[in-house]
This record gives sequence, structure tokens and C-alpha cells, in this order.
Amino acid sequence: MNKLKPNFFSAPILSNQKIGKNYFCLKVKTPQNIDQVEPGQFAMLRGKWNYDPLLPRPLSIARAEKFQLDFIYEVRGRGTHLLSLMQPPREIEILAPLGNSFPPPENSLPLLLAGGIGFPPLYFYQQKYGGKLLAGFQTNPELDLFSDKIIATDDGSLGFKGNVLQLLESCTEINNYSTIMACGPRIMLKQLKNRCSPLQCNLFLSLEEKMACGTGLCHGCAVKSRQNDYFKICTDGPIFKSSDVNLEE
Amino acid sequence: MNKLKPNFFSAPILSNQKIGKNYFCLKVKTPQNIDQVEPGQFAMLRGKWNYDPLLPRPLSIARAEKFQLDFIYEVRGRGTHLLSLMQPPREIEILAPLGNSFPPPENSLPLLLAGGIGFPPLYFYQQKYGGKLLAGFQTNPELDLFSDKIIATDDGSLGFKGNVLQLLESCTEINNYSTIMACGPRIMLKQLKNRCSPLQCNLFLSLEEKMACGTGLCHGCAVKSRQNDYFKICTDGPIFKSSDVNLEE
Amino acid sequence: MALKLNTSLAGQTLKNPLMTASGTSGHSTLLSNYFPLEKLGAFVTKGVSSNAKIGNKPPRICETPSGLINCIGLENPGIKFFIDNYLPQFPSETLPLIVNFFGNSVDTYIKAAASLGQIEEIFALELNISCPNVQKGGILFGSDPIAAGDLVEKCIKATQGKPVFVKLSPAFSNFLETANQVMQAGAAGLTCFNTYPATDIDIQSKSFKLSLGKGGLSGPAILPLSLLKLHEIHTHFPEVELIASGGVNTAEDIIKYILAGANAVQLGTSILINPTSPIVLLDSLKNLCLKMGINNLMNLKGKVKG
Amino acid sequence: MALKLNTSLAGQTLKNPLMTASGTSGHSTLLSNYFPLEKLGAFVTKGVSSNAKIGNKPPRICETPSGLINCIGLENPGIKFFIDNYLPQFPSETLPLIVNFFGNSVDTYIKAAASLGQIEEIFALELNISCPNVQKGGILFGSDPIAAGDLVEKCIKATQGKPVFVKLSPAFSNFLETANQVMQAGAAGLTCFNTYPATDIDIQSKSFKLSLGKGGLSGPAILPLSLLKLHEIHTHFPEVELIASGGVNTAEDIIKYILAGANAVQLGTSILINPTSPIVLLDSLKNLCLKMGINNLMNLKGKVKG
Ligand SMILES: Cc1cc2nc3c(=O)[nH]c(=O)nc-3n(C[C@H](O)[C@H](O)[C@H](O)COP(=O)(O)OP(=O)(O)OC[C@H]3O[C@@H](n4cnc5c(N)ncnc54)[C@H](O)[C@@H]3O)c2cc1C
Ligand SMILES: Cc1cc2nc3c(=O)[nH]c(=O)nc-3n(C[C@H](O)[C@H](O)[C@H](O)COP(=O)(O)OP(=O)(O)OC[C@H]3O[C@@H](n4cnc5c(N)ncnc54)[C@H](O)[C@@H]3O)c2cc1C
Ligand SMILES: Cc1cc2nc3c(=O)[nH]c(=O)nc-3n(C[C@H](O)[C@H](O)[C@H](O)COP(=O)(O)O)c2cc1C
Ligand SMILES: Cc1cc2nc3c(=O)[nH]c(=O)nc-3n(C[C@H](O)[C@H](O)[C@H](O)COP(=O)(O)O)c2cc1C
Ligand code: FES
Ligand code: FES
Repeated sequence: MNKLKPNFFSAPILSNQKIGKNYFCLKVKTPQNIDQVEPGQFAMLRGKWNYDPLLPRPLSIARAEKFQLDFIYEVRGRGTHLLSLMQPPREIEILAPLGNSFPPPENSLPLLLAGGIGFPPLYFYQQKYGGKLLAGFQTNPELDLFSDKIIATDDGSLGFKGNVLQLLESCTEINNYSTIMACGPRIMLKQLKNRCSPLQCNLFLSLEEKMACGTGLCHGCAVKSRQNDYFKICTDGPIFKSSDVNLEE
Repeated sequence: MNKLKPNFFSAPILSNQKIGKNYFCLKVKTPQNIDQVEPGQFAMLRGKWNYDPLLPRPLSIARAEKFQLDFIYEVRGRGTHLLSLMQPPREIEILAPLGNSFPPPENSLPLLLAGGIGFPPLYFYQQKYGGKLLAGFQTNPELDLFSDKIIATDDGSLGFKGNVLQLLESCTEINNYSTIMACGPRIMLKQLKNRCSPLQCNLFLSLEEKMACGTGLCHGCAVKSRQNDYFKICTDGPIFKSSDVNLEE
Repeated sequence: MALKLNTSLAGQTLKNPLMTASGTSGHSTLLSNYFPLEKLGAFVTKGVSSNAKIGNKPPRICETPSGLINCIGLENPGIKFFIDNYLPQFPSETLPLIVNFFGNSVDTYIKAAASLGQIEEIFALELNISCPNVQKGGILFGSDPIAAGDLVEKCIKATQGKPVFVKLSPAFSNFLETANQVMQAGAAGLTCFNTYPATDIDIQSKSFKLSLGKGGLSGPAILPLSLLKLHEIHTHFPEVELIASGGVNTAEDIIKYILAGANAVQLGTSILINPTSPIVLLDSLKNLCLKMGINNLMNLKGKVKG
Repeated sequence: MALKLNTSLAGQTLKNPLMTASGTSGHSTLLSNYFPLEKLGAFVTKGVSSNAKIGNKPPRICETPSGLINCIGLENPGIKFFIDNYLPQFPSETLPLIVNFFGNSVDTYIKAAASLGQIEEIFALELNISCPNVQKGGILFGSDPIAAGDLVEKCIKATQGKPVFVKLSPAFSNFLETANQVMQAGAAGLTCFNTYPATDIDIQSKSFKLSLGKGGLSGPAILPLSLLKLHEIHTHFPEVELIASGGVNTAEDIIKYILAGANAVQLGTSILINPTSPIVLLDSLKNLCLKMGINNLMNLKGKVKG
């Protein structure tokens, strides 16, 4: 694959709109054509504010086409709150594309499992390559992106009542898939890894950890490897074969 | 005078527009009627950003009517730059009104001398009470507020070429005024104080110093008094009789 | 169940753990322009000394990233003026008053402690040891644990029984030893901490931004530094009553300090930015406790895991 | 007249005073993805030790107001791996390479110094003394001026003549004494400073935000602290070559440190936020010098007034 080199640029905001309960979609203009960006890759974003908050925030790329990058994010803390206030014509500092990506489909389409704000890279994957996407949320995300049928909510306010793994068991045969890709809270990924360990499938996980640089410089984003040393999530991942990482530490 | 107590409130921005070379006019809505605000009083303003910049910024009140406060400011550093980016419907934290004020005219109208961004309180005064305003700038401020005839610029790009004191000598008889009010750089105020010391006039100066609180709590904004201890500019001033302060320290 | 925010210091119950930090709310009741002072757990005055001090030349403050450096210079009208003119303004029945004081020699410290010790309306004293000892060639009291212990012992004797909290400087790496000495000398507890020595330079004029060349750094920037040191003190001396001071600007910050071991928390720079901050924080502290299912705030004291 | 940005360290001329700070640009030439490394005055590697270290558990970083706390744990592949695999990547002809190293005992420090001392491609070493001495029960080398001086002397002997800069910890109030001892021991100069011990607490989980319970604070928040200390060192030891490290994020910050006495300036956290920051700052440094009428940047060294 012809991987794009990461690039640091100041990106004019095209739009930054609320698209759901606490979800926003940010679209920016890029200085170069970024058609080659692959689902699973991410970017580091920072508004042009002063030194607080200091660090850029990692966000998965939700769509990349020609000179436009889209992100879908949840407002969680100070950084994403400030981000949600940024409107055109302001610009955002972006370092992208970063990290590896989910493998493109080979023989059959994969099962895509999202937990909470884990859906953007899988949504991108599905839009680009297809695959069966199931997404779990705590409560109705009020998003206009998915059919209710593929949604699970913990409180039952939309779609299936339960988590995404329960939805999976209720609606499809996990054995039908030779490849599963997932992104979501660590606890969900652990459960999924356990569920899949007796099966023959390839399980790819997108991992998160606090990041300072996103570029392999700081060694901040560690995850234990099978060999008992540490991977850097930002450059060795964020996508890992589940058997390569030790999620128990 | 029935002085308004200072009040801390979150004020919706009505507008925040560029009105000159590097000058902006910010208009905000206030929760209470502020008709009683007097020219010379100021406010502490802080955008709802995070901890950097940390301190609110002091700005003179340029107009106060019913439920609206106007400020005129120059973009100088990080705080005023960030302020200039704030647009409705965002809100600004304001503590106002603060400090004392220029005395209202008694028998005759005063001479009002402004240097640089010192003009807003004197402009307010003139609008409210009248008086002869002369204003000096380094270069053409590109403001639509004044007639060219009352302007001096160091580089001669607008009005009289020279500083405001030279303009004064060239166009009017300083002895005609029993009261002079001034706001501007410390160096201009010192020159003016020297110029007026042999005269009979009352000279009122609006002083500036770095401020943290604006409310007398921190003792940050000191100016030497005639008695050789310190006034607090924010509560003892910002308007002082020139003979009460020692500007030489 | 009702939410309990009260805490206790030196045997006295405070309504809540919030107090002003010395030097950020003046010597008088100016702050009551913004909220009823009785809402506070306690009020700490700006530092006073036997003789009046006019303070340093301007500029006295400068802003840094998420911080504020000051070199006010302990400006104060002197203890007598304070007692005669400002003290009577305080509602001492309903608001525990803590008076911060200092000297420039052992004798002037003792003199101050003696004058303040007699005043019934004062709940406790806060002894600022970050000051230079003129008799010892300007060595800071806070830098020498033995000298600090000795000073505290003498001041406590002079106060005739009023609780004395010692406000430590974070600038000295032997602060644990100083904590130990001043507690052995009879201090009621410790205020952790004063500001950090710091400076900034104006590159245009090529000179320091503060008249004194340096000052003390306060504000959000220092919270992670003081939080660690306070927790170290709590770990070594778990019985000691600690008043946190440094960078508190939110209800979350208050809870951090309590989890680290604080009995009470001071608001300094936060009050300068917003004089209503104590009541704003009190409100949000209540909401946060409810959300977190906390019904007795002080149950969290020292409960950080790890 | 052409603008002169060059500086000199240990007799070598550097194109400009900008270098990477150890640990913020890795062990290899990863950063060359973002700009040609030869633009730098020098490159400082992340710390290496004789034996590989896997580093600490996550979480290893947390953000604070205008700051960053890290407890990476000196993760490194060991000196042999570094020399064999990463060192050859560097354009050592055009880019002075400074290798930061550490140990956990006098012996492992010496061993590291000896291995690195032989390598011709290395311009100088940076000795990190902020590490615990396992032989002395975990006491930090940096806390004990005599032990630090002794350590430095032995390491210098082992390097057979390569310049050794000693990177001081700002956590100890006796840093002037440490500076004195390590310079007497033959150090080429000092790097001022490493990070500040700090912590943060997550109130929801009631636990520390970092796996180790604490870490080192870097970023803009610490600039006013390190700037003062560097100036104090410069005042006491005006002849000593100083490399500033701490909170530099703008061209103004670089000039502040030079005015305070620095010969060179490291960029740490700033590179993490923006990997192109060295060239961005170099550009704005040039513009600023032109605007300020400076034609030889190093003429400003130590020139702060007051
Ligand atoms: C590779 C990767 C891809 C991601 N993709 C998305 C996405 O597409 N959409 C989305 O909404 N979120 C995504 N996240 C999570 C997102 O980075 C965090 O929600 C965001 O950083 C929170 O910032 P904040 O300032 O709002 O929150 P804070 O107030 O800083 O903290 C809120 C929470 O966010 C976490 N967090 C804070 N900073 C970071 C950081 N630098 N790295 C990781 N976690 C952090 C904290 O642990 C905390 O639990 C991704 C994270 C990673 C590592
Ligand atoms: C009573 C009073 C009334 C004022 N009225 C006006 C006004 O009507 N319009 C206007 O444009 N300006 C006014 N000023 C000046 C204004 O406060 C500063 O220009 C502003 O604070 C600069 O902030 P900054 O973040 O943009 O600049 P910074 O980057 O912080 O610094 C730029 C310059 O502003 C000065 N400055 C920074 N902070 C303060 C502070 N807290 N107090 C005083 N000076 C500071 C600095 O010394 C520096 O020279 C007034 C100041 C005072 C004290
Ligand atoms: C303007 C100012 C004046 C201060 N004056 C005093 C003082 O007189 N005595 C004292 O012990 N501490 C003084 N301090 C320190 C504060 O009481 C407090 O310990 C410190 O600012 C840290 O808390 P903060 O980050 O909440 O401000 C002062 C601080 C500031 C900002
Ligand atoms: C993620 C990270 C890793 C670091 N690793 C090292 C290291 O291995 N050795 C060292 O001497 N300093 C290390 N430091 C300290 C930096 O080199 C620098 O001295 C410090 O961060 C202050 O500078 P700054 O504010 O520009 O980041 C590290 C700092 C950070 C942020
Ligand atoms: S975030 Fe810095 S190495 Fe991964
Ligand atoms: S600004 Fe705080 S006392 Fe004037």
C-alpha cells in the first residue's frame, strides 16, 4: 500500500456541526489530496488556542476524499468542548494521517463492531469497503448515520437493549465471519477477545491510550505486547491483531 | 453620586467588530441596568477559555446605556487577540463597574487629552458631558469616531503631525481650561503633568498598571502616592488628581 | 441523606473546607461585596507584620502560562492598624478568622504572634515562614528545618494557646523535615504551600517583568506540583491536619486535594480571577458530590489509591 | 549585515542554538519525517542505558494546565542496539549529536559512558543525574552534590575526552551546589533542567492518573520556574556553558533563556505538540531578531537587566 507520509498543516474549517446527542462532525480542507488515507488511521488535532489545553487530541478519520477530511467526535472534556466551539473561518492544526489501518477485505467482508465513539473508523471502513457494522451506545446517540437495526443501547432507548456483543449474539452467527474488526472501550475489546479466542477468526482491534505526540516520539501510548515489552499505539497501531497484544495489564 | 456596586456576570456578546486599524468594538448585554456607570470606570473581561491566558483584562467602559456596555480595544497581545475572535452567541465574563470616574463638569467643560488606546473613557466623557477632545496616535487609527481636526499622528498619516501635546499647543490655549483630563501612555501623562504644573488647572489622569483582580484584593496595581506609600490603581483610581501621585518611580 | 461538607481544624468544625488564601482577599471584608463571607469555611487574611510595610515597586505582577507571578512585597498596614480598623468588620461569630502573619527576625515574629494571640475574635494564626531572616543575613526561615521549628515553638508560646498553622514554602526540597520540625514544635497543622520562586523576562526591554526581578508563581500551573508534595506530607505524617493551597480553580481540584490528604482547601488566584469563585465552587462542589454519590466529603480524605 | 544565529558549546560551533530535548524526539531519526534534521543546532537523543528498559506501565502521560506530566520510565533499547541500529541513521557530519544517558548505579553509569565515549560520531554526552541510585537505596544522584560530582568525574574519565553536559534536576534546592560540584568534576556545561516532580488525580476512579503515581512536569507551565533557576546559575557561574530546557514554545521564549544566560535551548514538549516546531521556531526567531535589530543572537547572552 502506498502510505501517505504524515503532514502537519493548518486546516480551514469547512463546517463543525452537531450531528447527535453529544456528537459533532468536523470537516476540514487539506492542503494535499488525501484519497489514500485508509480507515483506522487517525489525526492529531489542536485548535489555535493558547497553552491550555496543551496537547493535540487524537481523532480517527471518519472520511477522506480529495482535499477534505471528516472527523466525528464526542464532546467529553475540555479539549473536545473547545473544538466544538470552533467555526469557519477559523483553522485547526492537524497532523495526519497517522498510524496503520484496518486491512482491506480479502475474500469476504468483515464484521465491524463499534462501542460508543469507536464507530468513526468502522463507519469509514464500511463506507469504503462494506462489511456488517453493529454499534453499541449507552443511550440513544440521536445520530442519523445508522439504521436502528444495527444499534444496541444499554438503556434500550434505541434498537436492541444490551451491549453490542449481546446484539451480535442475538442477530448473527459470529462463526460466519473470518475477520472481525472492533473499536470501542477497552472492556468491550477484552470481552470480544475472550469471545473470539476459541474461534478461527482474525480479530483486529483499534486501541486507545493517552497520546501526547501521535508520532512515536514520546513513548506515551504504551500497550503490552505478547512478548511482554511495549508497543507504541500511535505508530505500531492503533490497529493490532488481537493475539499480538496483552490487554490484561 | 449613587455608585453602582461591582457585579460579576456572564455577558452575551451582542457584537464584536473591527472598527479601525487594530481596534475593535465589543458590545455586550448586561443583566442589570447600568445607566449609572460613569466615564473613567472600567471592567475586567475574560473569555470563557481555559487557564491560558489566566487573568481577566481591564478595559475602560466606552459607553453604558440601559442593559448594554460597549468597549473599544486595541489588539495588543494574547488576551485581546483571543477576545477579538469571540463572536455571538458566546458569552464573556465581566466584572463591572470598577474604579472611580472623571468628575462631571462643574462650571466649564474640560479639555480631554487621549494618547493611543487611552481615548475610550474620554470619548465616553465627551459623549456624555461634552468637552474638547484631542487624540494622538502613532499612525492613522482608521477610526470613524473623530473628526481629523482633533487627531495628531506621530507619522503625520492623519491630522496634525506630532503628538497630542504638540497638537494642543498648536490649536488651542491651554490656559482657557480650568480642568484637564487625560488618559494615555505614562510618558505622555508625565509630560502633561510637567506642562500643567505651573498652571492653575485641575489635572485628572487615568492610570494603568498590570492588574490581576481589579477589585483591590491583590495589591498588584500600585502607584506611588505623594505621601510615598502606594495607591491601588483599581480602587483608589484609575482616575487620580495629578498632584496626588508620583509618576517618577 | 443530607450532604456533609463540614471539616474540622484544630478541634473547630468548619461549615465547609473552603477558605481564602492569604494575600488574595485583602485585610478587610472587601470580598463581602461579592458574597456573604459566612459562606466560607474560614477566612484567611493577607499577611500582617508588627510594622506596616509599603510593599514593592510596580510592576508587581505578571502573567505566565496558566499562572501568575507576584512580588507584592507583603504590603500591610501593620498589626495595630489591622486590629483597630479591619478586624472588627469580620463576622467572627459565624466565620472563623485565620490571620496570616510574618516577621523579618525571630523577635518581630514573636511580637506579631503575641499581639495577635490575645485577640479573641481570631480563630487561628497562619505563620508564613517563607520570609527572609534579616538577623541571619537574609536566609529564609523556611529553608532551615531547625530554625523553622525553633521559630514556631517561640511563636506558639507567645500566642498563649491559639492554634498556629505553619505555611510551608514549596521551594525547599527538605520540606518533609521542616514539616516534621514545626509539628514537633507544636503547630496545629500545615498550610501546603506558598508560591514557587519564578521569573519572566520582557524581551523588548531586556529586563525582568517584575520590579524585584522575581516573585512567586501561583495558579493552575502549580497544582500538579503542590498536589504531589501535599500527598507526600500526608503519607509521611498521616495524622497532621493539612490545608491545601495552590492552583485550586474547580470543585474537581478541591476533591483532588482532599483525596491527597487535605482537611481544607484555600482559594487564591482563583478569587482574583473571579471574586465570586468561592460560592461558585461551593455550588459545584455540592453538585459534584451528589453526582459522585459522596455524602460525607471528609470521608475522602487521603483516600487516593496507589 | 547577515544575521548570526550560531552559538558554541564545548568549542564546537552550532549553526543555531536550537536542539531537541531528550525523550521528545526518540532514539532514531523519526523526526526527519517532518524536516531535515540538519536544520537543528544539535540533536539530543532520548536517554539510553547499558541494558534495555521496557519502561513503565500505561498510563504514562497526563495533561495539566499548560503542562504535561510523563512517567515513560526511560524506555530504551540499550546502548548496543542504539549504536548498531539508530546511530548510523544520523547525519553526524552535519548535525552534532548529543547522546543522553543514565544508569542506576555508579557502575552502570560508567559502563554507559565508556561505551558511548568511544563512538566518534557522537559530539557530546548529556548525563541525566535525575535517576535513583539502586546501590544507595534509591536516593537520587541529583539530590546529593558530592555524589553527583563524584559520578560525573568517573563518567568523564570513562568517556576519554568527549564533552559531557550534566542535566540537572530542578527538584533539589541545592542545585547551585550540585552545579558547582559537577563543573569542578570536569563537566563541559549544564543542561538546565529536567522535569519537575508532579502528579494528578482522577477523581472518578480516586486514583493517580499515572501508573507510577507521579511523573515529571514539562511544558509552558514550568518556564517561569526554570528561567529563574537558570539565571541564578548563570549569575553564580557566569563562565559555565548552559543549555536551557523547560517550557520553550516560541521564539520569544528562546530569547528569554538567552537573556538569562543560556548558550543553547532545547525543545521538548513543543516538539510533541508539533513535530515541525524546530523549524517554525527557527523561522520566527529570525524574524524576531530582524524586528528587534539583533544581528548576533549570542550577544544577548546573560544580558537581562536588573
Ligand atoms: C487513536 C485514537 C482515535 C480516536 N478517535 C476518536 C474519534 O474518532 N472520535 C472521538 O470522539 N474520540 C476519539 N478518540 C478519543 C479522543 O481522543 C478523546 O475523547 C479526547 O482526546 C478527549 O479529549 P477532551 O479534552 O475532550 O477530554 P479530557 O478532558 O482531556 O478527558 C476526557 C477523557 O478523554 C481521555 N483523553 C484525554 N486526552 C486524551 C488523549 N490525548 N488521547 C486519548 N484519550 C484522551 C481522557 O482519558 C478522559 O477520559 C480517539 C483516541 C485515540 C487514541
Ligand atoms: C484601567 C485600565 C483601563 C484600560 N482600558 C483600555 C481600553 O479601553 N482599551 C484598550 O484597548 N486597552 C485598555 N487598557 C489596557 C489593556 O488592559 C491591555 O492592553 C490589555 O490587558 C492587553 O492584554 P493582552 O493580552 O492583549 O496583552 P499581553 O500580551 O498580555 O500584553 C500586551 C501588553 O498589555 C499589557 N497588559 C497585559 N495585561 C495587562 C493587565 N492585566 N493590565 C494592564 N495591562 C496589561 C502588557 O503590559 C503588555 O504591554 C486598560 C488598562 C487599564 C489598567
Ligand atoms: C497576589 C498574591 C499575594 C499573596 N500574598 C500572600 C501573603 O501575604 N502571605 C502568604 O502567606 N501567602 C501569600 N500568597 C500566596 C497565596 O496565599 C497562595 O498560597 C498561593 O497563591 C497559591 O495558591 P493559588 O494558586 O490558589 O493562588 C499570595 C499570593 C498572591 C497571588
Ligand atoms: C515524554 C518525555 C520524555 C522525556 N524523557 C527524558 C529522558 O529520557 N531523559 C532526560 O534527560 N529527559 C527526558 N525528558 C525531559 C526533557 O528532555 C526536558 O528536559 C523537559 O521535558 C523540559 O522541557 P520541555 O518543557 O521543553 O518539555 C522527557 C520529557 C518528556 C516530556
Ligand atoms: S503518542 Fe507519543 S509515542 Fe505515541
Ligand atoms: S488589580 Fe488587584 S488590587 Fe488592583
